[in-house]
Amino acid sequence: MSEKFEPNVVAFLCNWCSYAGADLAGTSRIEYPPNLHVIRVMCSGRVNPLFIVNALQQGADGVLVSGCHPGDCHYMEGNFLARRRFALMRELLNFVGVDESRFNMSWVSASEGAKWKDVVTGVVNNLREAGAFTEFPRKKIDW
Amino acid sequence: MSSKPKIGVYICHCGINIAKTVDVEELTRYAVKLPNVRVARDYSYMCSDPGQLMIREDIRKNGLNRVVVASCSPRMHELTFRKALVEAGLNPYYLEIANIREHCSWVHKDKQEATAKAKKLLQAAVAKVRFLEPLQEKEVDVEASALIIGGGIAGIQASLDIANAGFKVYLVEKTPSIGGRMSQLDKTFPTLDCSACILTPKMVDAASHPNITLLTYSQVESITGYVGNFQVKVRKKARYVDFSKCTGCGLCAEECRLADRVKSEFNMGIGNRSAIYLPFPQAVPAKYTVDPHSCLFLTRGKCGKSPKCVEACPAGAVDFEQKDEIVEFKTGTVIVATGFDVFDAARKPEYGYSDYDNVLTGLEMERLISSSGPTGGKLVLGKGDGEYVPKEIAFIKCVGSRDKSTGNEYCSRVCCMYTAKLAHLVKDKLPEANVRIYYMDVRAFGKGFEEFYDRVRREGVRYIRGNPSEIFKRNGKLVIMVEDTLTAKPLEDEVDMVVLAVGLEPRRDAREVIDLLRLSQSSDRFFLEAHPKLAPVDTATEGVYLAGCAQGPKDIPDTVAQAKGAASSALVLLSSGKVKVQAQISWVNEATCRGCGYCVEICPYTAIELVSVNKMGHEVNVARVNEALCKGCGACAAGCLSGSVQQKSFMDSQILPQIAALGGKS
Amino acid sequence: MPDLEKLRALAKETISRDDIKCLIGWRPGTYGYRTSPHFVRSPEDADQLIFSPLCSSNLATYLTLAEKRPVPRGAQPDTRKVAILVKGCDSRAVVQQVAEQGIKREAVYVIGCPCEGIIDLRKLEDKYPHTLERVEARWENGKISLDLPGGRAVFPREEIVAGKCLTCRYPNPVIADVTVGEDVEVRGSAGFEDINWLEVKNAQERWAFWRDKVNSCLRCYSCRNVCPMCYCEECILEKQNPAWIQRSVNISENTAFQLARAFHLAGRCIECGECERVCPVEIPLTHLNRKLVKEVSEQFAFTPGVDPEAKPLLVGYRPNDKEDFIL
Amino acid sequence: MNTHPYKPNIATVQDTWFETYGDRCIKTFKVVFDDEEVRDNWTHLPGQCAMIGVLGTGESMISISCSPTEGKFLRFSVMRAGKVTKALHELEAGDKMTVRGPYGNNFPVDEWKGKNIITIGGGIGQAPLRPIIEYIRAKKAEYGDLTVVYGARTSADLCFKGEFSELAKVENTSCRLSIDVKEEDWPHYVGFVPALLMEINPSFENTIAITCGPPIMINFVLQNLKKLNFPDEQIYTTLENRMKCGIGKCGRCNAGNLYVCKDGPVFSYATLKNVPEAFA
Amino acid sequence: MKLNKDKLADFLAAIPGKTIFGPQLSGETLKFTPITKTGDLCLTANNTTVPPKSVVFPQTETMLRFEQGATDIRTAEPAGETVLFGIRPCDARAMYIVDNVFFWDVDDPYYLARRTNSTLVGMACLDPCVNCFCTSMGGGPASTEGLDLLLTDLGDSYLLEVLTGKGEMLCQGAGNLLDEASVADKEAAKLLQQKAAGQIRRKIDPSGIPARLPALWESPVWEKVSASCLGCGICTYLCPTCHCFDMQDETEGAESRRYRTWDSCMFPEYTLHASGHNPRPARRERTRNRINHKFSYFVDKFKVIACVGCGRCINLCPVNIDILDILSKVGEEAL
Ligand SMILES: Cc1cc2nc3c(=O)[nH]c(=O)nc-3n(C[C@H](O)[C@H](O)[C@H](O)COP(=O)(O)OP(=O)(O)OC[C@H]3O[C@@H](n4cnc5c(N)ncnc54)[C@H](O)[C@@H]3O)c2cc1C
Ligand SMILES: Cc1cc2nc3c(=O)[nH]c(=O)nc-3n(C[C@H](O)[C@H](O)[C@H](O)COP(=O)(O)OP(=O)(O)OC[C@H]3O[C@@H](n4cnc5c(N)ncnc54)[C@H](O)[C@@H]3O)c2cc1C
Ligand code: SF4
Ligand code: SF4
Ligand code: SF4
Ligand code: SF4
Ligand code: SF4
Ligand code: SF4
Repeated sequence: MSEKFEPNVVAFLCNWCSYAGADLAGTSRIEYPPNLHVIRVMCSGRVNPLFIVNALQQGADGVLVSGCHPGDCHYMEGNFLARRRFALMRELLNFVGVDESRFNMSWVSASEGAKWKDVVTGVVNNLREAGAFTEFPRKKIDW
Repeated sequence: MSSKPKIGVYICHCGINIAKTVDVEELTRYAVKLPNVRVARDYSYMCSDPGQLMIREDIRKNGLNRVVVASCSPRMHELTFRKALVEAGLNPYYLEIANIREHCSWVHKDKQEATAKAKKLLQAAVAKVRFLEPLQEKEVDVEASALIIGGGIAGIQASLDIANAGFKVYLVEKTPSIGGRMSQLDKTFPTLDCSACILTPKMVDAASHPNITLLTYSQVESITGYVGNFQVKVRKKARYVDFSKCTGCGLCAEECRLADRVKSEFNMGIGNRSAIYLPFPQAVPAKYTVDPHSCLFLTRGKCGKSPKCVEACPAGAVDFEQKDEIVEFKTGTVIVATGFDVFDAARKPEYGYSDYDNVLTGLEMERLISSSGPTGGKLVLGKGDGEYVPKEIAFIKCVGSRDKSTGNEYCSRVCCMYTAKLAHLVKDKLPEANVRIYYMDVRAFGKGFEEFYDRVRREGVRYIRGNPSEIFKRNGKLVIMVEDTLTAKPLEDEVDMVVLAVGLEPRRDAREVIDLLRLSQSSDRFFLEAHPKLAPVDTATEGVYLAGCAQGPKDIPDTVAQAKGAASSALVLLSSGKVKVQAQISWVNEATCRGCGYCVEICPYTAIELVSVNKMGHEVNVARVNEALCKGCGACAAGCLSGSVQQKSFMDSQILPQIAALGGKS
Repeated sequence: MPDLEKLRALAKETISRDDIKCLIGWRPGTYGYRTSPHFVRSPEDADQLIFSPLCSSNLATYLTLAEKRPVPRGAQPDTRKVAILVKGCDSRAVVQQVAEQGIKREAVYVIGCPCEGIIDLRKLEDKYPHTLERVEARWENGKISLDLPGGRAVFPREEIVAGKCLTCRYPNPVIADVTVGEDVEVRGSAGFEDINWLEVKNAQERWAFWRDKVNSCLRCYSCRNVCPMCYCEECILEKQNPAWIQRSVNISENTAFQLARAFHLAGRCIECGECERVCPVEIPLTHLNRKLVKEVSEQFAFTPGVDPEAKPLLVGYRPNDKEDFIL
Repeated sequence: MNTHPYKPNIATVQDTWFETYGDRCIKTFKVVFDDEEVRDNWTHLPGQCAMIGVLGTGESMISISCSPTEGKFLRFSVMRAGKVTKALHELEAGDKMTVRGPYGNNFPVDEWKGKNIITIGGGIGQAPLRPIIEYIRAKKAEYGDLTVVYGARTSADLCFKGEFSELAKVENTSCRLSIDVKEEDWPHYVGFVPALLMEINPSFENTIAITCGPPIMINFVLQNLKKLNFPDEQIYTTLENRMKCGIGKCGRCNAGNLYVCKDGPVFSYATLKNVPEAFA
Repeated sequence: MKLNKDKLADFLAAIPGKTIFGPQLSGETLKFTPITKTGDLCLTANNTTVPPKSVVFPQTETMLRFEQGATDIRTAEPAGETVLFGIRPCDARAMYIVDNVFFWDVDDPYYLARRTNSTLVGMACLDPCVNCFCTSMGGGPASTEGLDLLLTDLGDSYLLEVLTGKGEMLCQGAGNLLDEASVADKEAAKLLQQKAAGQIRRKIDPSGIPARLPALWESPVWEKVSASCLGCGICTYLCPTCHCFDMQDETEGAESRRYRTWDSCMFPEYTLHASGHNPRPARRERTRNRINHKFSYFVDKFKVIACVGCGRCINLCPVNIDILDILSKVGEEAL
């Protein structure tokens, strides 16, 4: 490939911590790769693990779910619930052969603008390595 | 009734904040082509009046029924634009914001890449807005009272303001007296007013205010409910002294078998008290308290033949039968004013705080130097025969502040000034003493601060730039090892006394409050405000505000200002008497709900319950949401297998198109 | 091995009770090795009941599969109990259904049947294809014997039972109002040998393993319909508005369907293996379930379908749940 | 011209309005084919329907609720129920919809010449009846008396409200409206349609009765028509089973051995009474 | 004519420009897929799990394509020419029966294209499976209805029987690979075919059934035979004569398509009305419809039973719902 592959990442961020953390990264002008696109939800607990499967189907090369650090959830326990769900979804995806780099989860607090950058950069870099998601995206289907 | 989505897209330049990195014209051209988009416009400041007017006019003239604003974070202006929609007669929840500033223009440099990303974000917003549904904001009554946790100057000030406005206040203080840290201070910088002189009247005002219920020696056990309708449970710890009888005469304390043998918290352990005590002379309420941790009767079950205090009290107020009491009440808002702890100097062992008696903290120095302190304001060290007056006195600043090794990267904001103040007081008491201050920087940013700093220097206090590396004892003297960073010379400074300007830290028991109210902490571990600039007294929990050092280090004027800010926020709620409840809450499609109760278990607010309904003649269980309790986190929606419970504005049918837009090629 | 006469007698007695509307058991099938679920509504119906190593169906499915026909105005719905025969694995389904309120405990009368393993018909058909005559089978001292048209055949249990039985740790019903037959020895391995070999492969190899299999899925929904835990009024995987998964049958939708279905059974699958048994295109669905069973047990020390009081796995958490995967 | 049976024609919505409001509101669309040739060649008769849809969402079978005598346009009245109808409801004048058809059989208008006609409708069931009413009104001379009986739950649930007063003025035509429960200022009948029918007490002689509406209403109307001695052959109704293709391939619309898309949607009771599934 | 098995690969290679489908393993399943290596062909086993209807009536098939927001509708390109090699006579007969529906009144253009473009090369069934009952349904292990060419396995060669012009064409292309068949070969084939027919043990006389069914509408038999039904799609999806489909729109990026996909009358959603009312509310009604459709309605319309006795629904039903059992109960049921 002559042109460098640029992954497309869909991220689900909780409103209170990670979205605010990403906002802070912005306010602080911390630069990071532009490959990641955020969907705001109120809580990481809102993210249905099937969203991950759906995002991969819809053409994402990787997915990130980010919430508040344990104990900091604005809704008390949403991130704990999410952690369990995604621990399992991640194993399941992995088991059918979806590379681990395609599903990521992080804790980023409202004050961790710098961490947000690290997370995004890390995820994007790993996905650059992993290449395009070709296992079961819809767009590969011959209509 | 579904009508055709007619979407207006408004792209903000944010001056050049967005326009510099995102090609807004290109974005506008792109937007018009998106499905269902009627108009797309760009403008320098969408949030400004003309910007909003543009949206309102389009809604009216072009019959728009959905609005997408591509601008700064929704956390910034979502409300602004919602209001614009309402003013134009549109439901405020027909709005979606594409964050192309914080998440795009500010974090990317390449204009092409940033524009491409902005397009995607915009496309996703358009995809979602099409499926948004109008939501009704319901209102609930606000209980006309406030709970204030913490009776320092912040809590006192907030209480007074709210009480003066005519609302009931419950002021809960953990220790036997209100007053907080300020009551421990001697004079206050930069004006050098006597702390007690300006604080005590306020304490008394608070205690005697008809609208204020003072709950000292008390702790909040639980807070449930939601803005406007919190249910509070407070534990009033047993004082073993009948409040109504105690006259505050103090005879009990004099007679106490442990008189003067228990370390006084108020005096930072420098002075002693009895097991039955008044924390300090001006304490409010001026009633005695038996310390259950030291009292012989309470710890061992007996105190001589019978407790001396009981015998001594002429009013018969001492009552060992007393039990903790639970007080319950409802309140509309909560202000958290739990203040700070000082840095534990023992955590910097190189300064010998735990080893040498003549190494003190700033707060200890405040007590030592205070005329109401253990020495009656005499600046002496040592006890009895060993008593001596220090001559060489050194202050070390930034102990436990601006220091990665202690985990406190922040500046404590008051140490520079209180050091200067203490140095001045030393000079005042012991004019011939040699006072020097080791510092990294001097920060004198406040009103009158720089002038004060100047004055202290003129008084002969030496400022030496250097960060001492070690303090040890040599020949009965303290030796400070330090490099003068201005002259780059290593120094060994022999002194009689060292004062460590310890920084401010979050209360060590802050966790309790976090758990009570689900507050968040910022990276410095102080309570996190909703927005560092625009909502510095609000928290993420509606109806809960912050005041004073609980939110971060600050001096008294800032504390008072913030307390007044918090009070005014609370008053807005209280005086309007109504509050809108979350509209973006969950609802259950009873037709498909299978009654498994997963959502019921998941909901952290017990907002969902199973109810029995009749489905075609069969009694079956389905879930139902209590709208006032639901906070709209959506955890139930992600946990419901059949997709029967949905979070409004974040429904599967709204998020899936967003995913599709972001996943696909733009 | 329960005495059939006793079983039938018990069934007759049970169905004669006023508070029982129906008893669900097994009967011989219409040919060969097949058996079929049997709905006993009268004492006479009970004469056909059997319980043998051929009784593969997990009847607990029918507790939640029962369609609620509209009750005519004025009439009362029949709320009498359903009696049901359960093997060990099936009983876990009942427990899990009760635990998550799919059914009410008092609405079922559970007749436990300790089980030494169910024959995998595919293994049997490979050995003896084209058998039309009805065949009977029984457990005998850890072996399974069959009366085949050509004479009797005896197999070591391990050779002929279904994969799920080799890993079954609950051969004796975990919930029962009455039990027929003696409890049997637990022989299932607690390990995960059945999937370990696949886990150790790399991602490409694992996908290669699944790709063709998933691709052949017809989306007949038999796996879902037979699953005792899939009792949603409207399965999210069939919804068209919004459509989580399109109706088109291709590798993308099929994979999403399989992942979603498996995920929906995380912490709920009781390893009855029915999904895999019914799949007409022989997709090894239990591998997916077993992977999750493994994770659920290793990460959260959770076993579904053993305690009717237990809260479902994914409605709760422990603060110290594993999070080494989180950035 | 497009002869592909699955390829729909594009038509433009000329006008829309709501007949009823609420959750399951009814919206009427007046549409005209874009292709002139299609427009000119299109012929339908009362009772027929068309597959209308929105590209990207899907198609629904909808009765053509206008008579060919009204002009070179089509009318559809659509209740918002599910995915496609919701998408349709989002259409406004100027928007495109897809139309293929006409499908199904029609009321045997030629056979009925010279006969009296009574239509008995309920709710959205009036949609397939409207074309026959309009047709007869346009060809008044060829038919006998026309009686229109129409009811709904409330006055707000009545479709085509504006049209009945005009209709009642037409010679030999009478119009009877009803609602289930009493309302202020309601000058017409209050009660259920089957009861109103009994009150009207029409003679079966030389009369065709056509009924259309919710299944429960139809059942009672049929019983009452039998009480009024209407022979089976003089009673007509239409069925509305779910269908996907509209041309007898996709399978699902059958009621017993009848394919609603091809054998129907118009059936005489003489045919239907032998098909128990028709009344399921 | 006769084709030596050695020359099978050459024979297939000699068919130009057509995609040749044959029974091959896909995953764990036998179904008709394009042949790449003759070695992968599985001509000895019984019926494929997935019937070859999937070639002429694919499970998912694009009908129309269009761009989002545009009104230009394109119909899917016509399918290319195919050969179905090794199709069982029952399955070929099933196609022949299903033709009735797709060519009824209006031709279904997609089916028409695939059907007319396909040549059906049959393989006589010499070792019928346990649940085959084709002989009861008007077919047989060597029935030719619908076939263009019939092969009978003679051990090391196949006997070819040309049945139509299309079959003729195939053979012409491969003329030099074929040998003349002797009378003995033909006799041998006849015998094998007869023997196979004799091996079929499951039988029923369907003649009275179409007439009986309407009267059994309310019979308790339906409740009985459907009680254990799971309501899955196996019996219908895998039935070679089932032809019901659903149509849906799907969008990927800016492109959309309208496609059809197999559907089943055993699914609740199949008849569910938007109002929530379902004329076939439960499995009793759905099972009744499946049987009635095949043995009554279809006969009414097209004078032929829509079942060829391939036995798939019996083999594959997970709960042993056995169509022959149902039919015999229908036969027994007192009217
Ligand atoms: C050595 C030193 C010198 C200083 N000198 C000056 C000065 O000269 N000038 C100046 O402007 N500022 C000075 N300051 C800063 C000043 O002390 C603070 O700004 C001020 O005290 C903050 O008040 P507060 O009400 O926020 O907190 P606090 O004074 O800490 O009050 C908090 C109160 O809340 C109570 N509380 C805590 N947790 C709970 C709970 N869970 N439930 C109930 N009650 C609870 C505490 O007991 C306490 O009474 C100095 C600070 C130090 C350390
Ligand atoms: C170059 C620069 C950089 C800065 N950086 C930061 C920073 O990084 N972080 C930070 O927190 N602050 C920063 N500030 C300070 C910040 O701008 C001010 O704190 C902030 O604008 C103060 O807001 P304000 O509402 O008090 O006053 P203003 O914004 O000045 O006024 C608010 C409104 O009141 C109006 N107004 C002003 N005076 C009157 C009056 N007398 N009567 C009626 N209306 C009046 C104004 O017209 C305006 O509409 C910076 C300031 C400058 C100049
Ligand atoms: S989780 Fe879903 S299905 Fe279960 S009770 Fe809640 S809403 Fe109903
Ligand atoms: S049973 Fe098999 S073919 Fe059917 S849907 Fe399940 S996995 Fe697919
Ligand atoms: S997933 Fe399969 S093994 Fe698990 S409970 Fe369901 S049917 Fe049984
Ligand atoms: S797959 Fe999920 S949604 Fe579907 S029936 Fe099973 S549990 Fe319910
Ligand atoms: S295959 Fe069997 S269980 Fe499935 S729908 Fe058909 S009859 Fe019912
Ligand atoms: S109606 Fe049922 S039985 Fe008939 S073809 Fe369709 S799916 Fe098959």
